[in-house]
Amino acid sequence: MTNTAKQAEATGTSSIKTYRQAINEALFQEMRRDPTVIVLGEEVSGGAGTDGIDDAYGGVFGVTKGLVHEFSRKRVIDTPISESAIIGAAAGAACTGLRPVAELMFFDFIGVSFDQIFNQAAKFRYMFGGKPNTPMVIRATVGAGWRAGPQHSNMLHPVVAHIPGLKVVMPSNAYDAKGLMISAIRDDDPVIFLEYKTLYDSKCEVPDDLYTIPFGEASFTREGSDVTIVAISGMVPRANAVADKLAGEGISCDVIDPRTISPLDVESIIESVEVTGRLVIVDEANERCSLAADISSIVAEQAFHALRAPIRKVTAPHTPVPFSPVLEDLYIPSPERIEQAVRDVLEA
Amino acid sequence: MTNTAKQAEATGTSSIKTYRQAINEALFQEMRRDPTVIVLGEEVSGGAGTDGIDDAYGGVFGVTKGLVHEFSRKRVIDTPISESAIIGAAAGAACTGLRPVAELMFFDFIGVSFDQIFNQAAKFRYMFGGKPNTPMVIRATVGAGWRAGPQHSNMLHPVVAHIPGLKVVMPSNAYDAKGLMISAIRDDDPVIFLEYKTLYDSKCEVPDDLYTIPFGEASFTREGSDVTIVAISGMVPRANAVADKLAGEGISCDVIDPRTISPLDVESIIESVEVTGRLVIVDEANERCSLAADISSIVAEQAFHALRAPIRKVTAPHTPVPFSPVLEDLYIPSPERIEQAVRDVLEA
Amino acid sequence: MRYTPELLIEAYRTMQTIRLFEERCILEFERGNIPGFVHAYNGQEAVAAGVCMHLSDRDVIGSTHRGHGHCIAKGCDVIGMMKEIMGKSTGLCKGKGGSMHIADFDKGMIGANAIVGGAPPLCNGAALTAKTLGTNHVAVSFGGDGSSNQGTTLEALNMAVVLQLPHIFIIENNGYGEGTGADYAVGCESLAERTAGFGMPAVAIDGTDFFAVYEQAKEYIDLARKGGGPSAIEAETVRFDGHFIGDPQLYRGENELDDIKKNRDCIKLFRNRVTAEKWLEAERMDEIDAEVAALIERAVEEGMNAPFPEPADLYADVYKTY
Amino acid sequence: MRYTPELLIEAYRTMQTIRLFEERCILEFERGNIPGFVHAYNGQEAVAAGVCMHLSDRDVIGSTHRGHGHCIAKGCDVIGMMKEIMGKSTGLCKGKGGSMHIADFDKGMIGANAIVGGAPPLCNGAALTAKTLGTNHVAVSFGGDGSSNQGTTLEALNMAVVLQLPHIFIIENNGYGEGTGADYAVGCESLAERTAGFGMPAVAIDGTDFFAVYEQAKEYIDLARKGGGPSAIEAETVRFDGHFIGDPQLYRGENELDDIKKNRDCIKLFRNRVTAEKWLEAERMDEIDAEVAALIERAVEEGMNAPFPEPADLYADVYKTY
Ligand SMILES: Cc1ncc(C[n+]2csc(CCOP(=O)(O)OP(=O)(O)O)c2C)c(N)n1
Ligand SMILES: Cc1ncc(C[n+]2csc(CCOP(=O)(O)OP(=O)(O)O)c2C)c(N)n1
Ligand SMILES: [Mg+2]
Ligand SMILES: [Mg+2]
Repeated sequence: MTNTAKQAEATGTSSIKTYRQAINEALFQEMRRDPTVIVLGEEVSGGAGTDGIDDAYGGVFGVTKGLVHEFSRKRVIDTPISESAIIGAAAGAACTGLRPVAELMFFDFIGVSFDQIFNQAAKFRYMFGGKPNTPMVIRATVGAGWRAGPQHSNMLHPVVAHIPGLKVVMPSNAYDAKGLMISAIRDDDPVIFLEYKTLYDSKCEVPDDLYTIPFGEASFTREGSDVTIVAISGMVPRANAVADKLAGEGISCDVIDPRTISPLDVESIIESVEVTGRLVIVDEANERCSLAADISSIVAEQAFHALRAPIRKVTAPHTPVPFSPVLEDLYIPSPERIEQAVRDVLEA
Repeated sequence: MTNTAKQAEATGTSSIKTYRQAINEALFQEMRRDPTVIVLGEEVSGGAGTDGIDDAYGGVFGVTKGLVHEFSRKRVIDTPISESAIIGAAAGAACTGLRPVAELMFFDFIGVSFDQIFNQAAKFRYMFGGKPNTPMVIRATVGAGWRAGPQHSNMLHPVVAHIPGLKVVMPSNAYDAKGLMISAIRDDDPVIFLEYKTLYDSKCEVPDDLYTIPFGEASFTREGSDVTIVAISGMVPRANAVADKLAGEGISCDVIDPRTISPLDVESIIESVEVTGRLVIVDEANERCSLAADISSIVAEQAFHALRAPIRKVTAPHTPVPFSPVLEDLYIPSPERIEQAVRDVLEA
Repeated sequence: MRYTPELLIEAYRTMQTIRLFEERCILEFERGNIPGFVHAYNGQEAVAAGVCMHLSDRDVIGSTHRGHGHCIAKGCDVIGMMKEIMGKSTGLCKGKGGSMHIADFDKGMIGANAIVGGAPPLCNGAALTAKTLGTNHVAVSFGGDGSSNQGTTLEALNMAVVLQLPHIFIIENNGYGEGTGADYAVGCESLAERTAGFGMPAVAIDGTDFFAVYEQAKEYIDLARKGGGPSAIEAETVRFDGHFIGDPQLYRGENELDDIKKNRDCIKLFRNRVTAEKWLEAERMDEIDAEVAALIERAVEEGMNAPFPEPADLYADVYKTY
Repeated sequence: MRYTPELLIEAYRTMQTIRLFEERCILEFERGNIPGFVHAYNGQEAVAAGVCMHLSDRDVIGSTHRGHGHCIAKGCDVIGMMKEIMGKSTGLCKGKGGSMHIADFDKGMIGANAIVGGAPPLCNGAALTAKTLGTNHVAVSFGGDGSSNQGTTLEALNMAVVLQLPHIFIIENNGYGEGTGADYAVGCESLAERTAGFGMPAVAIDGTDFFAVYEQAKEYIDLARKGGGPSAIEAETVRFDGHFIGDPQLYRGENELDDIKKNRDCIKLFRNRVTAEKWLEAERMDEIDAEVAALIERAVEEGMNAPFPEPADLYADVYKTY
């Protein structure tokens, strides 16, 4: 379904908002609506136990700014630097009656909290025979481009998309971010909500009211019939730019943003490939055992006879994220590499 | 290269050994050869601080049995239940002069040690400009079939194969286990060495001497020309059994055991598929963002024109590992499912 | 403290149910009726019983790989437990969890946990629910001496203090983590003191003495209900069986098992005390023994007769919706 | 203790190098010459200097996101550091690491660490190397008040005691983890006491007093060299800049920064003491200031002129062989 179609669903006023503001607004509105929603993590307010002001950060990227003033420290909880304890607290609270939104700050910090994510929260429903709901959201920022170096710039979404029991949401614009966050909070399973760092200031028209975007429904951000491009998170704007450029040459692309990668809207991708016969997948994660590989393998299995050229993946190389800006810029799939891949599949 | 070819390399005597014994022998022989090799982990000896005997366990699967008697507690180090500290100690020791073999017991415990694996050890060489070697091995057991329930039965190798800087080794038989362990210990990068639980008692002829098996060289455990089967770890014996059965019907299969999944011997797989045009991948890991998807996507890209049928993946479903034996047996790819997949690709 | 006969009978019944349940698990395991990997709680009954008697179904506990005793003390149905441990579809977790993953949310039992140190962070969460919703419920996490060295446990201690959560940490020090002595793996002299260092009340007690456990647990649970925050009890206790059923226990000293079974059997000690004090008659306890034995017998029988899951169950309950 | 002029000059030079290096980083960051995410160490110089003066290149340190001071004190080349921080190919890590990931293995500096609590487990490993090979080298990990609540740090403390590793844990308590007060995030009264609870000697000292740091570090490092095992120092100190360069520091109290800069400047305090005691002349220190300023100037100049990595470097050094 296109964004235009989705936007029609939301009634009432709207205005231009950043990705950051959209998520912030979703949190405000859901916390107002439902008193069991809480926010916890490091610096979600900031300033606890200091002589300065409350809300000194409002999240290190400012996404939770202002919440503490309306909802107090009872529901906006700064924590020690103890990620296992943060995720564990969220999971334990979720299965006993709250709807916590836990912030992991940088998703790279799953390293010190992964057990509570994949072995605990993700498995509760299954291993306990279907009884508990675990309605929790883990928010974290992903991606390179911020010159934050090897330990703060990874994507890592393939790691969590691999895990049964988790849902994984990766909005690429402010509109989707708000609707998906509201869905995530209302979902009864653990949801990993990944925010792409360099999108925080990107803007678009966002309804002022509450609205939800269902999981597992891709959005077609461009429509065309020559090539299908599936792009993830921060790669969507890049894919759109390439599609727009190629449109000038008469090459028309479907650009598909899955929006949630678990569940994944396989149907939309297959439908598109049935028409175009050509697929390029753009994802910033490292290439091995990746989401790009996953989508490629699904399409190659389910749309085998429609494929007119080998599928091309445009991903990060099999290297850590380098610090030096010149290398970091090469690490992230560039518009040039995406364009080349599109041309390759057209020529093959 | 086939096992027969490799075996020719080792000279001297050999005898029938179990997978467990083969790894144990590799540890003994390498520790004798190189005084910087140490073993650490929970219960690698067992009995520390008790009134009973040393070596009370020798590893919970008995793989490190006897080492403490020859090498003493100085080099065979029982630790507290602190997996981050275990892996961290191994990584810190590795980059300062030792060659530690750390046992993580069940690979499911990466959840409480993942940062030290993926964000520390794996990245040292790259982020520190190529200077340090980090020659460490992390041993752990993987796989279902042991009725150990949802938190002790996962594979999880796709998670580490995704990470640049790690090497991932998954032997499927005693011969490979010994040679690969020796290579792993001598390797100057962090190596994840994954032992398949229900293979510990499997046996074959294993040289008594030291020998190495290079990383990134697949083994063809069966040779044929109709279908290529790539099988991982504990799935290799199952794939072999299916190949043997089908041979009776005149269907001949290449069965490829990559032995190391990072690096991966892409060349051997492609070569085989160029001949057979048909590929079945058998891996017990969950299906999403998996190694099976990875191999499928690589082959679909590099051997596109050779493929005569859609690639079939035979994996675990997108569920945790259930405890109940009847369900667990359905969870693991069965010979029946493998056989069906082979027939499917032949018919497509 | 005054102990009513009702309370004593309840305590005795709980402990004896755990004891006979575990002894029977060992037998059924040896007979091949229980698959997998089972860690028996016998020897430690006074801890689970003494703590959980203060808790309602709305209070929450989180447990360990050695969780049967905590489940029984918290009121889980022993027949449902036995079915679960046998992998049957009518088990408490539909056979999906097994011995190391029994939970019963209706009883406030949010899970055994096969990951050492898994429960303390989760119980902080349950305590956070109680605090946020303004109930006076509490959370109790059980963990062993071995688990006390796991980073997740240690983080959870500090977090509980910082957020002043109604969470009581029970450290069952049975002297071993698998085959490693607590004296070796715990670097400090006293786990209670190390825990107190995090900024919460913490004491060590004799965990084989039901009355010591009961009284200390009451004090700390009451404190937590009144908003007094977290606390910890190190209960010094003994494990009668191996780390897992089938463990050859080579790490035990000579006569160690005989000695602890003779001198540190919490149920014997309980019987001695209540008969010496004339609080209960031996006959009354013998009656309970018979009732419990019958219950366990029925659990095994129903367990054996219960159906295994259907193939389609493999795919059920991964998500609520997907 | 007797302090030779040579030692005092070395101490002063180290501290002043760190101070001017950080002040210049702040400037170059604002000018856009340093990309990313930089955490300045100014204010805490006495800790790095007082500890590292006891260490040789064969002793190992592990550091934090706020690592420049530790690097300089351990002898890393400041020009190589500045190039690294600017992302240049001739930087200490070829521009791959940046400010949060500087290492120099030849100097025994095994890495800044952008993961809070990353270093303590690693330094256990370095200490294990020393112990296993029977050298008398030691390992020192630096960590902040915030990092003391991370499970990895807490696990490492216990492991160090259990294995009796020559590892000195330095806890730099600058009162903040990002914008959260240590008084809030650390649940106990005293980090030194909490740490001592793990079974190692641990004390709190004034971390703005070079001499207090130097003397306490000497005691514990000597102890470790002699096989006395691990220990910990909580150094109470102050951070002069924000959590990161550019931080608006809204969590600071009124006049807080003025106050600490006036009264708790470790370099001022050092100068005051050594001139009052007549151990060094002010002129000698002024000379050093000039030398250091020239060095920093040169570092920036060379840094600016150094080349960026080549595209092919992206793929280099992931593995030794693959
Ligand atoms: C994270 C993790 N590490 C290791 C194990 C393996 N393991 C299971 S129980 C156990 C010992 C636990 O000791 P303790 O906490 O004292 O509990 P006890 O068995 O004595 O009840 C170990 C090491 C595990 N399950 N999880
Ligand atoms: C595991 C992890 N969690 C959170 C962060 C984000 N972070 C970076 S520095 C910091 C504060 C650290 O405080 P402290 O240890 O006191 O060191 P200081 O900054 O005061 O030097 C935080 C929360 C991180 N880098 N790693
Ligand atoms: Mg124990
Ligand atoms: Mg600090």
